[in-house]
Amino acid sequence: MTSADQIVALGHVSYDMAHLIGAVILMMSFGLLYQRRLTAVIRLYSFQAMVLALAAAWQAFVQDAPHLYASALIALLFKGIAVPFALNWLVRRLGIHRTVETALGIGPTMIAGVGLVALSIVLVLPVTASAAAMTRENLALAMSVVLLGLLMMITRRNAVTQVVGFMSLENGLILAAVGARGMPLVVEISIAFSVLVAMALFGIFFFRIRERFDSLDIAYLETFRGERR
Amino acid sequence: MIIGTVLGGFLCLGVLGLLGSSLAATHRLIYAGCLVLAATATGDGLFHMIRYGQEAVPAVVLPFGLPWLKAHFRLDSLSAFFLVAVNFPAALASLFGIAYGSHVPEPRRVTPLFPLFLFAMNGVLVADDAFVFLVSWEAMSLSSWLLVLSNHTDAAARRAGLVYLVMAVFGTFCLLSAFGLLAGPTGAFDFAAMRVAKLSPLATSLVVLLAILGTGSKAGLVPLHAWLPLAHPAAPSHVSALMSGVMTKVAIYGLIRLLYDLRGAVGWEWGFLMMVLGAAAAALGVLYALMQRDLKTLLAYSTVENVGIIFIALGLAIAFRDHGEVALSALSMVAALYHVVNHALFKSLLFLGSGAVMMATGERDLDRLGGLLNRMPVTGVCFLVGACAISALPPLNGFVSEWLVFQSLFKGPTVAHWAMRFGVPVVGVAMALAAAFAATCFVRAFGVAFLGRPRSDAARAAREVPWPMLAAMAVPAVFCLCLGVFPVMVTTGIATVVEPLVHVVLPAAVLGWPWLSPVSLTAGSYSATMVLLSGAGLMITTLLLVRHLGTRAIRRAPVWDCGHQEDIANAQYSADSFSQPLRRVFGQVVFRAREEVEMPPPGSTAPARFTLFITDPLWTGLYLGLQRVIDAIADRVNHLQFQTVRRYLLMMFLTLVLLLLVVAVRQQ
Amino acid sequence: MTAFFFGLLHTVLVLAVAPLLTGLVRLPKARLQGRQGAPAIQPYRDLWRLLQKESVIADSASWLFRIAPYLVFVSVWLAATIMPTFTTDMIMTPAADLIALVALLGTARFFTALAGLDTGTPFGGLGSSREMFVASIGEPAMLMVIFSLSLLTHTTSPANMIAYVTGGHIGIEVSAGLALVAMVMVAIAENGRIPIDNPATHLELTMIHEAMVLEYSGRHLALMEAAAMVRLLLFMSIISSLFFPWGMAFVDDGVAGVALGLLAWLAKVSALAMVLGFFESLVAKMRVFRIADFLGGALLLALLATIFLYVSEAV
Amino acid sequence: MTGFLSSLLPVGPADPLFWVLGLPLAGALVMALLPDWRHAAWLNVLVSAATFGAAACLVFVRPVETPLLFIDDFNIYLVGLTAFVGFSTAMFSAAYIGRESRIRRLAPRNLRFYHSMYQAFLFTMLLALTANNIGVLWGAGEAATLTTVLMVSLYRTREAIEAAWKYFILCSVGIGLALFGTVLVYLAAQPVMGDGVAAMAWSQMIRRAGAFQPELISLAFVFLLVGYGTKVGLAPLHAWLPDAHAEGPTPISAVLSGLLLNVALYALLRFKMLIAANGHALQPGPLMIGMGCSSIFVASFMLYRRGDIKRLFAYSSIEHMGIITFAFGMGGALANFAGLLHMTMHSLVKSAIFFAVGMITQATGTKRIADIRGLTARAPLLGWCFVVAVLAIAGLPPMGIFMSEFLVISSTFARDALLAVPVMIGLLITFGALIWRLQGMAFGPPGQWVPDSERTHQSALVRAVGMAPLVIHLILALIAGIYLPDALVAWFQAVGKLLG
Repeated sequence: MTSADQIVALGHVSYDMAHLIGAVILMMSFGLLYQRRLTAVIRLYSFQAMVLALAAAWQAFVQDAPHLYASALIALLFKGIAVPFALNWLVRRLGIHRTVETALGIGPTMIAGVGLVALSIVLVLPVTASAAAMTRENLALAMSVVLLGLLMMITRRNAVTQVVGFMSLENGLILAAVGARGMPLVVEISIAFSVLVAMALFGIFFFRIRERFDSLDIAYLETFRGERR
Repeated sequence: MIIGTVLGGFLCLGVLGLLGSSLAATHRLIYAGCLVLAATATGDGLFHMIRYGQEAVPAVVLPFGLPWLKAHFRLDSLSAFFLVAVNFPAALASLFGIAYGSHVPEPRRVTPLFPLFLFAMNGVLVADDAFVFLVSWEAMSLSSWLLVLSNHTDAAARRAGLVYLVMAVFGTFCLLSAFGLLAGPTGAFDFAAMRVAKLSPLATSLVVLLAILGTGSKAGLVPLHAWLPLAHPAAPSHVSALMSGVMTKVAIYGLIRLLYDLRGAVGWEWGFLMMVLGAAAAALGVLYALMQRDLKTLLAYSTVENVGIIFIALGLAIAFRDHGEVALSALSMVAALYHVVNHALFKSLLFLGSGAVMMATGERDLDRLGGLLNRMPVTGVCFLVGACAISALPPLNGFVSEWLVFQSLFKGPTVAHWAMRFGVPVVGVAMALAAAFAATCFVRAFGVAFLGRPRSDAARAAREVPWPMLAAMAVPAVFCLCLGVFPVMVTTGIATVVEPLVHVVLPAAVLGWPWLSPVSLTAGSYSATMVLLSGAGLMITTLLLVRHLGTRAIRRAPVWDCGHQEDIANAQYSADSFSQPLRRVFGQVVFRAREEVEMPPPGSTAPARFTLFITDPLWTGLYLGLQRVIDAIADRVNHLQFQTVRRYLLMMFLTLVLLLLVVAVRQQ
Repeated sequence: MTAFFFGLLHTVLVLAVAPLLTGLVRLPKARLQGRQGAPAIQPYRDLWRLLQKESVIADSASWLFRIAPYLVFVSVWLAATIMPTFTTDMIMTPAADLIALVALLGTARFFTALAGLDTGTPFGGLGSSREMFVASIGEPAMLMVIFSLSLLTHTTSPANMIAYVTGGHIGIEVSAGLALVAMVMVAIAENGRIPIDNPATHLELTMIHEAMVLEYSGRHLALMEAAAMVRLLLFMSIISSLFFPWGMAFVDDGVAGVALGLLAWLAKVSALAMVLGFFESLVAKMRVFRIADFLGGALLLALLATIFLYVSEAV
Repeated sequence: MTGFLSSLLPVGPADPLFWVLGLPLAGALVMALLPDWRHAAWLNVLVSAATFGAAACLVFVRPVETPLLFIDDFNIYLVGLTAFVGFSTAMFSAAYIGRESRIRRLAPRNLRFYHSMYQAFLFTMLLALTANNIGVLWGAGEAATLTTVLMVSLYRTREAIEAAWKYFILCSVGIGLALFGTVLVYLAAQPVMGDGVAAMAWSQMIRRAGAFQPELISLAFVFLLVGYGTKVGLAPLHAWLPDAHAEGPTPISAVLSGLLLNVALYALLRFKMLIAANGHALQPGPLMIGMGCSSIFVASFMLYRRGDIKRLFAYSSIEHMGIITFAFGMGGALANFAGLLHMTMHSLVKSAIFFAVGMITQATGTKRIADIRGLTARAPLLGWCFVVAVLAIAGLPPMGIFMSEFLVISSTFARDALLAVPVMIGLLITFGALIWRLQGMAFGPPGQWVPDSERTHQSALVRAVGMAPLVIHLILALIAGIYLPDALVAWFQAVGKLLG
């Protein structure tokens, strides 16, 4: 087996591995859509973050781009551990309901999710592999994760689940970022997003958002929505 | 270039007014300045018409406006003619303003804008590219809007201002698109390029339609007239005179510039359309006027009528030209322009008269006036002359132009198309009705306001107004007579203006002095001079006869009135009762006019009450309807303001998915 | 030169004949009412007597009230001089056409109505209001008649019209007939004859023209009356000359022709006067608001007259 | 200090760009530490003035482009504009904040924070404008969002907090989508440009954009349109905009409308240039035209139901963003020129309007339009300036916006009449609403007024400083409507060519 073959083989292996990890992340997004219990949602999210860390690490190894290890570390420590911890604390501290209020039933949500995945696959089909810094599959996976995150944000009434949706959306972004061959600034981007997330959590805590973050207070919702009617 | 300096002068006066309007003297100074400048512009226009004839002064380019285009100005015979038609009344209004300007509610809101208004109107006339034209056009609307709002504490004036400005901007958008079509995608906005622009038939029709809409909304063509009777009366009278007598003419100028100069060939159908619209405006406008009790509103509505007459003539000109009847086309253009001058004259005269009445009595309501002729003789006489002129009585100028319009109208069926042949007589009926109604309308206006017995203390205590105002009214009165008595000079003058537009000049032989026989010697002729002379002769004869055959004894006595002898001035015929027969016949159909009389029960001393309700179907139907639609939609859209964040995210999500689907579909 | 002479003659004649004509109209009415009736020259006596009387003027009236009669009379007289009666060879004929004639009558009406308003009495106002109302529909009708005639004869000047008609360019035209009917209706309205108005009435509420001149007396009243008489003559001459122009003299006919034309004219107008008298005693006066229908009918007839031109042209 | 800055910034002190970016950054740090907010207010003015000066230097010395930062015809005048509006707004806010603090609406702590954030915001704006690297562009945009969120919630009222929260959530999602778009662009660029920074440097991408994979950048553009479009405030992504404008301090509303929207649009246009240079990708025109029209219509009808003066003009900002987007969607020399001109004019005039609104609300003590009456009678200078500003924003000559609307409509009509009609209708409806409201507020008998005794007694100087920006902006807009400097025209036309 010549070295060239090895590289090719390694290339195949690396791609397959990346796809595998991406698929796992996507599965977890579906899981998030499916889950009805808050704690489980949080746990699933932390798993997703950890798998993302794994994906980043793998990319760092394959592209031998050491800076990606940093974003892997961020994903692992901040998103995989700190954030879930904070969320659990919030849930306890604010006494948030443990069950997930859905605006759209689980079933329809799943169907919509599948539709989104199909859409993203359709979208990346015309992309010729050679012309992109990333395989179609990875791209499709990342895009699906992003769209599913958005879907979760709009089908969940519960504040924490919405934040989780936002964060899984962001996981999709990081997945795309680390997957892109030789993309600079990935670390900075993950840091920037961590700031956003932190602010979101801080906001939930600071504004005492118990149920839903589309209003600060149920009673207040009626009287004020931007302007007195 | 004199006109340039004049424009600059107006601008300076405006700035001066903005700065120094706290001093009473400034107002007089500014109006005096406007008088001088406007007179100069008039002179310049006349000089240009006489000196240069058709060929235009080469365009002047100034380094502002659109960066790659710059600002083009040009003075050709058409502009020169309208310079005269605009600036002469403007000069009169300024003269009037010298005395009247300080009597308006808030002079500081009027004086600075007056010169700016004149500036804008003159700017429209000398503009030679679309940008300058529209900027001046809008400036015209803007300044007059602020002038309408000058007594802003009056809610009615504010409403008028709103309707006015919105309609004005509607018109501007129409013109904007028309110019856009003419300029093409490359944006050749100067008129020189537009003249040679090649357009598809569809584009041409669009241009014509938009031009009619755009200028018609400014000129007050039915059904775009709704703002006019609101806005014109709301402004101070010397401004109303300009808005009604002059600004509408600037709109006419825009139409002529677009349809006759920039667009050479326009299908006769458009002429027909203009004719019909004009007929509707003429008949409806004067009918509205007949129903009004407010003197200035009445005058404003009669402006709608006269604009209609001008449109009839212009439409005929287009139809004739399209059918190769160039001589007739020239004739109707001459008629139109003649009426432009006349209307500018007597309408400003009448509005100034109403201003004088307001200054003397503080009243605009006809039913609170009366008997002013004895207290304000000069104003009365001038107003009477104006009323006779606008009612087209020989030997005054109004008759001449209407006679010319009728002459060209009677030749309408020479355009051998069934639409014209059956349309023209109908238009003729409308115009004849308009003429007759106008006479009734002004008998009513003058008779109720100036004759009979005063109906209020204010009218009883009226005093004659100071001399500048009298002069400002007397001069146009004299001109109304002159333009009526020596029409041939005017028509020959106008013929030179018309020639470059229709490429034929009315043969001078046909217009030989003193016979005004436009079509041919046998087709009918009118010699105002001879009519006047023989009339004078007969008058002298009559005087002599009566003098020699009869006594000259005269006895003043209390009015006989079949022995009834009631002295209450309110027993006179009021404005409403005067128009009652016509209201019964037409009003109930056109305006759904309703009269309510509530009689007190026998024995009670309560007065009987008469109330009159008149609704403008166009206003309630078209404009209020539009408003209702907008309100309904606004209510629906307004829900977007009161959603939850999740809904907003949903909207984002859907937008994203939609766009992605678009891409997906496109990429397959 | 002849034109000037004939014009002058015509001008004088119009004034001289008008009262007689009014007298003639009254004859058959009196006969039909079984009265002896005043002689035909009675109107002359009336005018003379009025001229002799002093004129009483309401103190609320302005100067306009005094000059109005002169303006009215002169403009009607002037209108009358325009219309060729016995010859088309008159100095004034090219000076103005039928449109101008209508406008001159309009002027007369304008000032009559103003005079009615000037005294500030209810009846004056009533009169002028109704007069203008009648005119607002009558005048358009007359203009439309002129329109159709001008389409028929390609001119608006009466002289040329007459020349065209007698020139045998047109045979019996439907539209001409319609125009004639419309013209007659307008003439009745314009002269305030029954069924529009009753010149003999003094029951205030039914008056139109009389109500306006109610306050006049003496020479002013005389002028107003004379104006009415001349107007009647004028309309009769219009009908006779435009629709029955036979016997009229033209530019090149000699004095004999003119004399013939003169006789023809007098015969025609007196015949018309008789007819009018009979007609007036047969019909009853109509309500004021029915006038609109009457004159609207005239207007429609005139419009039809123009339309029919194309119809007859098409076939 | 300089050393510290140069460690932060990728350019040297010799470069005006260094000062353009460094001054606000340093100012932010200093003001965060400055104890007394009054000094902070004036320091704020000084720093902004200096920044403007530095930006003005850019016109004469154009810095060499680096992979991270660069100056070209497009952003040079936007940098100048941003620095200028930042400066004038700082002047206005010095007077405004003074009054606010007197009536105890703001605690000193908030004020220190406010000024520091103001400079930070300016820094992020300028960074986003001068960024060559699309990643930096994105990051600056995010930072701008964060700083403004903090300033919008400054008053700590429930309305303010809800507005800030809405703003934060919506824009975070928008930013996320924008990032995805950015990554996609990189994916398309990388195979052509090779690894690393080069594949994110706009100035290098534009040269070889023709070789990019069309499908990828088309896909990218959709995400960028939705992402940055949210920040631009295109309907139906506009929901955050009115509340954020209405509930924050008025100077912030001014810079939001005047600067932030422009910067977001600028980012979008950079990517549109890439697509235009590519040629094979999908035409962005129809998408932008669609969103533009929807913005115009939503805004125009919304205006009729607004009772809050600041929301009224926030919606008018949405409408104008719609017009600009529409213009760029149409493309072509005229429309692009018009769009660029409109961006400039809108940021001048709209910030001027918010200055006026700020003074009006402080003088009348209300934000409800119904309670504001007869301004021209009660306070002539302010009232008439307000009238002129609103007329300008409504698109009446001789102000600059008329010129751009003139060009947009006429060129559109010449090319596709059917597209121009809805725009004209929308503009007309908007116009009606604005004039209706304007007449109610500016004319008629004077309405309620906070008695001077309760209002702060500021020195004439402070009042003048507060009034000057309004007047200056209006004068500039007036001049621009009549005469445009050749340099600006040249820039516009050069950019217009790139925009396709």
